[in-house]
Amino acid sequence: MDVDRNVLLDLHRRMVRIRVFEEEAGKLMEAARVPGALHLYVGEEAVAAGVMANLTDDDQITSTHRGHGHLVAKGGDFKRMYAELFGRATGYNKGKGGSMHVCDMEIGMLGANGIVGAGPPIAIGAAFSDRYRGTSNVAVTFFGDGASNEGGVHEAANIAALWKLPGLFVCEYNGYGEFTPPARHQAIRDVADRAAGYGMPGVVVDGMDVIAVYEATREAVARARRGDGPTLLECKTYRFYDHVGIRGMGVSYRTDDEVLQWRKRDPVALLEAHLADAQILSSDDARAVHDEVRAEALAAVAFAESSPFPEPHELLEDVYDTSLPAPDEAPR
Amino acid sequence: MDVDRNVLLDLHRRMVRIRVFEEEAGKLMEAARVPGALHLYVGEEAVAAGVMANLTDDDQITSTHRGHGHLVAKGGDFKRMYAELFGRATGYNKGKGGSMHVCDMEIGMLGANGIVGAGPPIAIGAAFSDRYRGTSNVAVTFFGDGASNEGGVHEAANIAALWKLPGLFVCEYNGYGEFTPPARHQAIRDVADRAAGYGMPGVVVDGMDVIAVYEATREAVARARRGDGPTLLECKTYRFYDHVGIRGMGVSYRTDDEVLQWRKRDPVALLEAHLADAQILSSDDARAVHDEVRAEALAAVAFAESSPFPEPHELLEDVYDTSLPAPDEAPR
Amino acid sequence: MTTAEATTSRKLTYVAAIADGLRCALREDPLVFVAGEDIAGYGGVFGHTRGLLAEFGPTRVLDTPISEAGIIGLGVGAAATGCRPVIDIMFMDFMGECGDEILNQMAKMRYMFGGKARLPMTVTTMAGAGMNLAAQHSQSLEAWFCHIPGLKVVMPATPYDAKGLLLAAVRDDNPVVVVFNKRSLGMQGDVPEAAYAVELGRANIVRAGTNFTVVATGRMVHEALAAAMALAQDGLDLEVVDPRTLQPLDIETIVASVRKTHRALVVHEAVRFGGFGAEVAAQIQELAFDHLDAPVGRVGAPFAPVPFSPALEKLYVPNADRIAAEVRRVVGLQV
Amino acid sequence: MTTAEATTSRKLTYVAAIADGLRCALREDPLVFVAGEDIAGYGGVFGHTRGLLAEFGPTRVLDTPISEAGIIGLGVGAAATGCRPVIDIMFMDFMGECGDEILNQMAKMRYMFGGKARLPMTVTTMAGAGMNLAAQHSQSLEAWFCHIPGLKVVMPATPYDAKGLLLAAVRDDNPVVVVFNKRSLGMQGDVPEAAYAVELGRANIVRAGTNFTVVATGRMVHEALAAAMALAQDGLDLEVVDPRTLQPLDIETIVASVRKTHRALVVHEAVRFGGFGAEVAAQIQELAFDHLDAPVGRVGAPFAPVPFSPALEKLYVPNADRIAAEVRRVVGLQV
Ligand SMILES: Cc1ncc(C[n+]2csc(CCOP(=O)(O)OP(=O)(O)O)c2C)c(N)n1
Ligand SMILES: Cc1ncc(C[n+]2csc(CCOP(=O)(O)OP(=O)(O)O)c2C)c(N)n1
Ligand SMILES: [Mg+2]
Ligand SMILES: [Mg+2]
Repeated sequence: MDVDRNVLLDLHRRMVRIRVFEEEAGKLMEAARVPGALHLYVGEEAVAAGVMANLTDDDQITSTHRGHGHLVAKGGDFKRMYAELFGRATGYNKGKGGSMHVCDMEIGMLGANGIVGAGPPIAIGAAFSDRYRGTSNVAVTFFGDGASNEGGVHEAANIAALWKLPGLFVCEYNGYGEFTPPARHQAIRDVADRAAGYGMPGVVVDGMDVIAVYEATREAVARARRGDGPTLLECKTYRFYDHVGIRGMGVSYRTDDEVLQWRKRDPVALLEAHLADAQILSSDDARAVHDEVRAEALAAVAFAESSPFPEPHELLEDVYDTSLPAPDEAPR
Repeated sequence: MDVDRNVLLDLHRRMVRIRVFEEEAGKLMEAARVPGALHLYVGEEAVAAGVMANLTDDDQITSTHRGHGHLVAKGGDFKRMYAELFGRATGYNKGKGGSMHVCDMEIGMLGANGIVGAGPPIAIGAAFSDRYRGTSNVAVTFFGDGASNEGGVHEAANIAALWKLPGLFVCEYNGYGEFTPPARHQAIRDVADRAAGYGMPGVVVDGMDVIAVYEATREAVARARRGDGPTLLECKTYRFYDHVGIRGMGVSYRTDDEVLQWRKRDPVALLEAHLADAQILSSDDARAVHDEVRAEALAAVAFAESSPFPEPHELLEDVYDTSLPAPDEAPR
Repeated sequence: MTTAEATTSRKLTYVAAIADGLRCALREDPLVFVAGEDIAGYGGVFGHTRGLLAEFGPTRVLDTPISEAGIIGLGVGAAATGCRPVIDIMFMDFMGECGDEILNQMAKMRYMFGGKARLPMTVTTMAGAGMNLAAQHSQSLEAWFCHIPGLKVVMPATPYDAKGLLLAAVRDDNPVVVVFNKRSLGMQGDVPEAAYAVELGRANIVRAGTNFTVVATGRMVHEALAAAMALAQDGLDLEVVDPRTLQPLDIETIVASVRKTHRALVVHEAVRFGGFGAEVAAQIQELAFDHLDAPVGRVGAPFAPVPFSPALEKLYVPNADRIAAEVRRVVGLQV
Repeated sequence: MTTAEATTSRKLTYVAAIADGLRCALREDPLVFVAGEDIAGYGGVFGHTRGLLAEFGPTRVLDTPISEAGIIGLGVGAAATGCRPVIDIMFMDFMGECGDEILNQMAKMRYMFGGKARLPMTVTTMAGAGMNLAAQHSQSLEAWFCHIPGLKVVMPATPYDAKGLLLAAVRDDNPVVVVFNKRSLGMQGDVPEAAYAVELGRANIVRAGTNFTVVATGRMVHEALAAAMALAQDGLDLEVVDPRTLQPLDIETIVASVRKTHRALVVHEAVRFGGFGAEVAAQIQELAFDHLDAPVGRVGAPFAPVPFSPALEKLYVPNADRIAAEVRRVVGLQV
């Protein structure tokens, strides 16, 4: 493997940041300290980290309903993220978006999205814009195995391949769409099999192996930046927690054993074992990273929870980008 | 070739019926004797004829904006078809649908459709229903090369393959979507390449060769009836006339030479040459079929043109399937 | 008004009433099937299809891929060829994903075909805000569907109506969009065990009153009733009318009420501008102009997407207080 | 009211005015691009983009695959990252194909993101019946978009407005849906050569009158003017108000007119039930209640899909006669 030591440490840090952020977020939700529903990324960290380590702040991503991990990996700020989950004015979206819409336009994170399959059409717009404006940026879109059967994903993939847009389609194949496995969503085993039908390469990687994801992405991103068009990169991964929250809604749709088997391939643990073997990071040092990140997370939670809620006047602001008042001045 | 002589004569008749129907329809449109716009099927007859010769009246099809040929081949009645084009009460749709919506539910023709790509999702419903109701029917959907990039086509193909529905996806690859060639719609050459991405077989045939279409369909329909699921059958064909009408809107988007080359492979002429060679139908006898059909067409046009327009009260009828009045009693 | 047979009745939640309605529909007609995302194995993310797979099996209760256009198309094709499908679109917010199939296929096929197609099809969906689900999981978009000829639209306010309107929708030979409210799921009410239909196109006077008419839909019916309680001490005796079926609308019942009370307010959860309430207000002023002592008022959501933060969402969703305040305002405007 | 600079003006058709507007937009801002189905090589099936490819080349004027969701998404992503896209949806009837991208992405991104996204994006489309194109190529669906916070909606009635509202839409930093009318394409009118914007959110009093207000949108403005001519001999002096921008609506101008005339009729091509006219009528009766001598009338299409047959379609599409008849009816209802 020709992956630089600093890259490995960077990948590790990104993954730990996701893991810790999500563990704390999950606790907040289970304790009903945050409103609404959270879709946690625990178990899938290698995908976001491996992809994002190849991107700059000028490269854009579109995300999914399961978007915290993407924003964290892209460089998102814990304080503004937690504050958003708490619905506070200090949040990334001033409390107006919440978990399913967290975004950071400044680092090219074009938002989590509550609509399954909505990211790819937006991402091709970003990729188009990247080229149109003469940049060498790329735009990456994440979507799930379940999402792959939405029409918009098809339309976007076709346009991207046709126009050789500087894009990357990352399918997060985590074995479920809500509570339904891919076998009851599609007759194929690999979503990447669809790439040929658009005229783009399709690649399947082990989504629990962050180095594999990193390397496959590196190649695909280089290809995109060269102007050779998009790639469909499918990462086989698994979500350790439930579709929503940690323990979910109490109807069993997968076995404990299945979860256990996958947990044996915990992507963070896998990388840490490798780093220890390679004497790049000892397990103590790894632990220290976790502790440091956890301290940051707890401080951010405290910041978030003590932040003010948005003021009532905020309700009607930001609908439009002008000083013109919205048609209704006040709710009634 | 193991195609029965009677089948060949049947294919011939179906094709001639389409050709003659469309030639007359085109003249009517150019002479402004019928209202609205017609999308003619001339040049593509082998596809509809070759497919439909494998179907019974209980098998359903969904069609496109270019739907006359499908209805004629399915056994549509000239009188009611022309009357519909004329917007008369005696038309298939009582004048309410026109060219883009002609249908004959009694012979399983679930309508032409003004929305590109709208047929496949409806067709899988028919196929589902065929199986659900315990029949051995199949449902066939026609869609264009241009339509293949609509999201609904993707969703329908995936569901059909997943559930092994008794369906057939027929892509009429005629080299254009309106005025834009496939090369500017998609990076792939064959739409059939997408079949693998759904887990169904994809087959490409010469859409100017009715026997090839017939045989490929026979296999695909048998497969569907056996319960082995759908097939994507792509027929490479060409429309001799313009996107709308005969001479179109006067902006050139293809060369005369291109049209000429394709016209040398006129599917009707190709079959007639073969029938003559094989001494199944002499050119005189073929001519007689044309003449007979033309006489029927002209009589049907006369019937249509002398038929009454729908009465004003018709305007608000058929919105709902009850005796309840529509909310608005009269237009105002 | 309703055809509920004499039968054992028991308390059920709104969500259980939906499941009960689907169960009755599946039992009474073998041509009925139910398809949607996560509605079989999991019983629906709202629990409104729980138990159906076990009773009716996977040929009649189907999990589908995440393909809203595909599954509405599936319903259209199946309905046109003899089935009586119920297609579930998880959140009403997702209707944009199957916009064409509803707008141009399901709604229009019969008319375009000169009456030769029959589309006995039901689309069920969940609307409503107030659960911190933000802008893409909280909308009430019934106005879109009420504007489309060929569709019928119902919005059940109670467990009783949830079952009864649903069954009426399934039995109807036209496409009907059934709009449930996700915040009502836990609401309790009497629900007969037998299969019964609440007739489509008939409004329900849920509270008789003498001097002010409130027309409210869906969950807002209960907010209107709470407002009526609060206003009673001010001498305002509200009549609360629940149209139940928005399309076709029982305007006669509404207008008769206004002719009696001389003042009216229309309430819904959806955005006020261009909402269903605009149509009701426009019709009331047209048909009861001489009887009105004050302009017809309207309460709805303000002109913004649904905000996530509880601090904002509670200002966003109409409630009893806002209804009461608006009633008072209308009364104050009286000529 | 409009910012048309002193400039040479010449007669242009409505369709040429659209092309001229797009040309100005492409010239004045290199971040503007135009994408849609058959709009480049062919110049649009309506001819409204003719000549643009030749002048601006294929990087700025793009034929797209037949993928409405894909291309609206393309616009959203491009707009959010610094471009100023114009996306053409050939017929307004096809909006169902990109329903989600308009409803949940384009309209809401800015708000959901707490104001951190800018969506300077224009969607152009062609509405209107009367050309025997049947139920899926003739609709006027503006009511859907007026109901969605985050969108602006304009409907130009004249060549002048077609260019000016289009340019205003492109220059606006919000998503704007520009609804042209396909039956107006050949209409002639004065169109300045310079780039000019017709301010969004300002109604236009196209005919001053004293004793009856007609609010009409799009092509109906001309039918209303014809009705005004016909009614003049009856002593009815119609004021015709064209909102031009439906969202945000300039209700002040409309209400000021009604306060003067005391009677009003709202006219549009769309289906009357649940149409934009319902909102206008509801607001007029609310804001000018004491000034109304008769209920606000409404003219729109009846509750049916658009029929194909000319014999039926001519009864379907509102026209001067129906407007005049309805004005007379409203006047007859006068208190
Ligand atoms: C258009 C749309 N349909 C359905 C849903 C409901 N929904 C939310 S998440 C989800 C499953 C998505 O599965 P997948 O794409 O595999 O992502 P994962 O949750 O596994 O990360 C569904 C069906 C939605 N949000 N949007
Ligand atoms: C959803 C939708 N988008 C666009 C159109 C406009 N339109 C009508 S026919 C057509 C081209 C279709 O091309 P193809 O599918 O190849 O069929 P062909 O006309 O070649 O038979 C287009 C874009 C439409 N009717 N519906
Ligand atoms: Mg998944
Ligand atoms: Mg084609």
